[in-house]
Amino acid sequence: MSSHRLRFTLNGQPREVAVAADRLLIDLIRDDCGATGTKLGCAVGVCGACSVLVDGELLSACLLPAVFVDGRSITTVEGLASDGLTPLQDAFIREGGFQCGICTPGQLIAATALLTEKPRPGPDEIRAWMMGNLCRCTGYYGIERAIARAARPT
Amino acid sequence: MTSVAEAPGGVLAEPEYRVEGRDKVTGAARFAADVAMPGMLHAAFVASPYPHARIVSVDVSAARALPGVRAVLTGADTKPQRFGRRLQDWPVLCSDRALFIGDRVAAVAADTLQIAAEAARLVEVEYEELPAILATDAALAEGAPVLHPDAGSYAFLGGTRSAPPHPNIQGHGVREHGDVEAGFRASFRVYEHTFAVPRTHQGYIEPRAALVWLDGETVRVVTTNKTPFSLRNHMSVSLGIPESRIVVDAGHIGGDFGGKGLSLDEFALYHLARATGRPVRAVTRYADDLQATNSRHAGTITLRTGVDRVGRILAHTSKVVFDGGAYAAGKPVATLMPGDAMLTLAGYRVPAARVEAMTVYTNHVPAGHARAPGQPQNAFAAESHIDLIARDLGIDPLELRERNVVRPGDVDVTGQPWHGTDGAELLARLRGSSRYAPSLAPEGRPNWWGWGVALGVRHVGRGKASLVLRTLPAGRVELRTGVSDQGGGAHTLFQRIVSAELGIGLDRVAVVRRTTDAVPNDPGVGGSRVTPVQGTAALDAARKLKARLAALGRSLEDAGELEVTGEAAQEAHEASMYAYVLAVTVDSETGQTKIEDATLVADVGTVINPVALRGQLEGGFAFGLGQAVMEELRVEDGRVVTANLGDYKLPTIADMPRLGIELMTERPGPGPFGAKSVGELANPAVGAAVANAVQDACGSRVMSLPITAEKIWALLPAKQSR
Amino acid sequence: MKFTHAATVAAPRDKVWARLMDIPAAARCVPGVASVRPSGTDKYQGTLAVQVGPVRLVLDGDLVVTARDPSSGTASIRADAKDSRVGGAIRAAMDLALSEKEGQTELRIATDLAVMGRLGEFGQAVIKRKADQLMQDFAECLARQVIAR
Amino acid sequence: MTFDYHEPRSLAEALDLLGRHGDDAHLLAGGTATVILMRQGLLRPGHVVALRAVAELGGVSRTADGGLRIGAMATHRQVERSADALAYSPALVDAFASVATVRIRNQATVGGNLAHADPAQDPPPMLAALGATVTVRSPRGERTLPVDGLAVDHFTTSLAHDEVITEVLLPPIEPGTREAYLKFLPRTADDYATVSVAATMRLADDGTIAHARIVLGAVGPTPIRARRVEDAIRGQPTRRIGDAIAMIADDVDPVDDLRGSAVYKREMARVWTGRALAQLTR
Repeated sequence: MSSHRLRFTLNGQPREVAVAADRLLIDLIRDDCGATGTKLGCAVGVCGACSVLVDGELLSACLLPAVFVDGRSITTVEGLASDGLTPLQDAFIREGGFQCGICTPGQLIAATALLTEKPRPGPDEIRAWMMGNLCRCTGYYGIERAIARAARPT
Repeated sequence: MTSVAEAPGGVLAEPEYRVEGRDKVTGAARFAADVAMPGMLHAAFVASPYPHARIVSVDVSAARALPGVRAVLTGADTKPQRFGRRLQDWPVLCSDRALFIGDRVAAVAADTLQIAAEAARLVEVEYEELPAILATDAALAEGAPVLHPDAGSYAFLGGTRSAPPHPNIQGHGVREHGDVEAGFRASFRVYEHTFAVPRTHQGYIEPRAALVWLDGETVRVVTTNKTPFSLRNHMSVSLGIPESRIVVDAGHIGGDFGGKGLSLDEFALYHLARATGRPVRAVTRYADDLQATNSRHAGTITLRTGVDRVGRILAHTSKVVFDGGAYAAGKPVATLMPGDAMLTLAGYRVPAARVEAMTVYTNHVPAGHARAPGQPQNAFAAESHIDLIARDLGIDPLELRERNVVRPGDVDVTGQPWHGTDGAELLARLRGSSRYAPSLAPEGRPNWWGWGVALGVRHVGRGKASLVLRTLPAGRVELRTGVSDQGGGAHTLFQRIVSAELGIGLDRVAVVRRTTDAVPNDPGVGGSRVTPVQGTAALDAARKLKARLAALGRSLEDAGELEVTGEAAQEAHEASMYAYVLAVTVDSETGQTKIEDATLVADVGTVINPVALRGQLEGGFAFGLGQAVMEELRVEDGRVVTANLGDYKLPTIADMPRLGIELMTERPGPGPFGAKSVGELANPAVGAAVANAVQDACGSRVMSLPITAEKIWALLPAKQSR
Repeated sequence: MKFTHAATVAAPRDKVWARLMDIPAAARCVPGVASVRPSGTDKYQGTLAVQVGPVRLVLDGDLVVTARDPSSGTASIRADAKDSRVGGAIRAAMDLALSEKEGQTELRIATDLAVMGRLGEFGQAVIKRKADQLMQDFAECLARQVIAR
Repeated sequence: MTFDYHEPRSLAEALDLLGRHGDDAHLLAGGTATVILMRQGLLRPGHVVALRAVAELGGVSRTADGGLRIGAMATHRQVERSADALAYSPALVDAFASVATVRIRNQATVGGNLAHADPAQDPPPMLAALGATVTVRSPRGERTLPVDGLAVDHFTTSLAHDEVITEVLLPPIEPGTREAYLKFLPRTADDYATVSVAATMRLADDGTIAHARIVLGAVGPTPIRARRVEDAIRGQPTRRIGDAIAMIADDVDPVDDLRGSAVYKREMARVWTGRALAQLTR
């Protein structure tokens, strides 16, 4: 098995890690970097618990070979707010955007990507974008309210 | 014992802000799979590929020889140890026979998960395949193999197991009241219908995980189990270790929905930790969680009901046969059935009834508990049955329900007087808040738009709990509890109760969860228990602290170090009701349904956590909708073939219809300030509401869950073309 | 999963029977079967290489004739094979029946196939179609071989 | 799962690696399918050759003749968001946007999708209906083959082991042609199709059908071209469509699975083909 030295940034911090060829991004983030905010759910790219941003692009860390992030910058839930909470994070708390919280890191990452691309998404746009992030607790109503609240002009 | 609202104070009107909210939105909340220890090993299991097989031999030499492998254990190392929530029938590792595809035969601990998985592959097991029982009637047929010939030697926690009428029966019950035969004789019509319900998975997004290590003489366990004190007890009994030497740490749990009261890996992990002297962690592959843990029971439900000319129920019999799978270990109830297995016509006045239910051993994946155990199955059957009766009698289905719904003091299907929601009031509210207007179109003349109604019943949780409240400097208090956070909002509930009772700001009440060694015994999360039981204990603690302060003549600011234990023993038999009206459209060519409108009216009593309460109802609806229209843990030849979330579909945000919720808050419940329970209140009746609306729309009556487009299409009276 | 396959051979039943019961030769009619050698009375050992999409399997295992009745032209065969690299196994129980009609012999094979282990997590529909194909090829090849003799 | 990972910078280098490692090498594009198979232990190559650094395989752009070129390593999402792709055919964009979820579309590539040959995928039927071809390179040179015919069985293509898809070329669309992509999802919004239909059609001045191409997904081991229906309606007035689509039953070859029985899928193939064609003649 070949080994590869990767240089990347995780939530703004430069990292250098040697990984085996078969390492997946989810394991690089959680085990090698100790950032356990990103969760592993279904492991087949369906549930979205492992959603991360790679150079701003929304991806499944459970499906992405770690070698693909060499030279790129990764954002996980731990890196969303530099200080305090983002309006989206705060809205998730106030609107019941989560219950158990296991899907929440992925939901927040996906919704952040959505709001970057469409700062004022309509309900259909929220649903089309967020359908890749499963939540078993909320029925999604609170998530939709939270995203709409965060997108509301203040 | 009720604690009716004594003006709970302004706090309950304040916006709710989850105590663990910040941790959950920043990634700081720690779940079991997030915990790593120095020197930690990773576990993998060898699973039986056969539904029923004798284990002839197990050769672990190749697995042991793999570099990085630290221990390989087989059933020979763990027998005769078995585990379970009530009946301990599930072997830690199989030693003589494997009873379902996925049953664990060997366990490996290795330096990495990859090595452990590779070693598991290298374990050579020779099996002799045995005839498998893949249907409940086959289990009870003459000459069927007995799956648990040594059942008499299994531990049964907290009592003695009543002898089952057949060795392949896990649990069985019959309940009768009134003169059933006379009721049927007096009936104008007698209706009998049989319904089928599939296996479903709880569908939590977090697969099970556990980490076990030995800390001197103490066994330490980090787990996704939502009942840590029970797990401590199970481990103590199974492994022969005193409870005082077991510490269970169950913090944030990534969804439970009933499934995570049963632990599987912790027992073998203990042996691996002991064999290696290292911490050992297992994180279940989601595919294995679907294939080999404990699902909701599949079953067949036959209901027979006699009614008079105006549709009043006179007599009822039912037979519920659930496929319990290979082990009964997942069921915590002494009957070894899902809690509501015998509640086949819940919510109605039933003067005479004979109800029979059973769970049967098969060589399928074991069945255990899932959100409102037994209710979704029985509610689908009963509420479909009632609708069929109404339609046959030419009575508006909602009106038929109005004629039969229980009111306080009525005798219900259990033969007991009803304590709980006034059903008539609930249905009146439902009529008022929905646009319900069924077409009652004659069969064969569908209009593709239909209305469906269904009602549901769930008990308010019972049990005992205690927790500790102590003072902190600067007029603050801290509540210490063993209740895990599975998402229901327990800790925020406690904070709001204590804050309201003490009349202090929310910011002055801290809630901390502690491991099993540091707090009093707690029954865990489940059974619609947290608000009425643990919530009452929190209120009791606050009241005791108030009394102590009054006795000492102190204020909270100069209280000094005080500590009180709040206790609750909530035994009132009380139940809540809820009902749905759904409007659906059906595609005349494909059978595809779309829910156009949904209204839920729920009797919730006093609202303590408004956001969490709404979330439970909304989430319960979504949970019910998934199991109504798309979810089925399909098993073929004993094998679960929906083995990933690409095939076992859960609803997405794009699948959710508009939902209007109306709360009934006037009638106080037995919980703190008059609160009731809502965690299992909204999911069970959704299936029947959909089935009823579909029939109203197009004439197709689907007698099994899930209600798929294809089933509707196959039943369309005339396959219309557009 | 269960399948039934049939092929009609323009040859008398005895001839087809003889061919069928020459297991090593008959087995070569399954595409991908490498070698089949006797390993005991009515027992054989063999290897089947099969590709299902990107998944390449090399199934090693045993074949046992569990019943045979020349008078009725029926036989039962059980095959157990596994791929230890992929961690999957198959088990097939086949009931073969020959019936003669107007000088033609119809071969019917009823197969009950189980796919086990990780292999079973690969789409069941795909596996089913592949197995279906293999058995149909087998029946047709056998028919051709008998005629060719 | 233990392999050596290679990240060639050029196609020549990639072909060289494929030649050197023979069928012990597996190409890796976006990875959405391959990673799952490797993780399950079902795919165990000794060498993985990733194409992500081969710049010449990227891009989505119009061709000089008015067609469209999609580089094999373009992601689904790049096609979905490409103004050039939208200008070329909105239905093509629909087909790519129908695949799974945003996250998957950000990772999965067009070439990887075609090489994976999953018969339930959305883009191949639409590409085939538009008459797309793929350009394939190997040490023996370059060849072009139609997308319709690239897949020969479930998850199996006609490509040799050392051949690499470099691009998909879509021919210019004749003026007046309309296209549609419909996907039937009876369970949930995120699923493989029970049946999908891609169709293109052009009417002659007299209102008869001058051109029709219909390709169905998820109802056979490969995308299925509904040739009988196409033949039956070509040159005919549009009102003949209703009768002709009944012939779809002979073109498709569905199996029972979690997304429906073969019987149901056969009927749904007819219904959804009818809907697609109705949309094109409306």
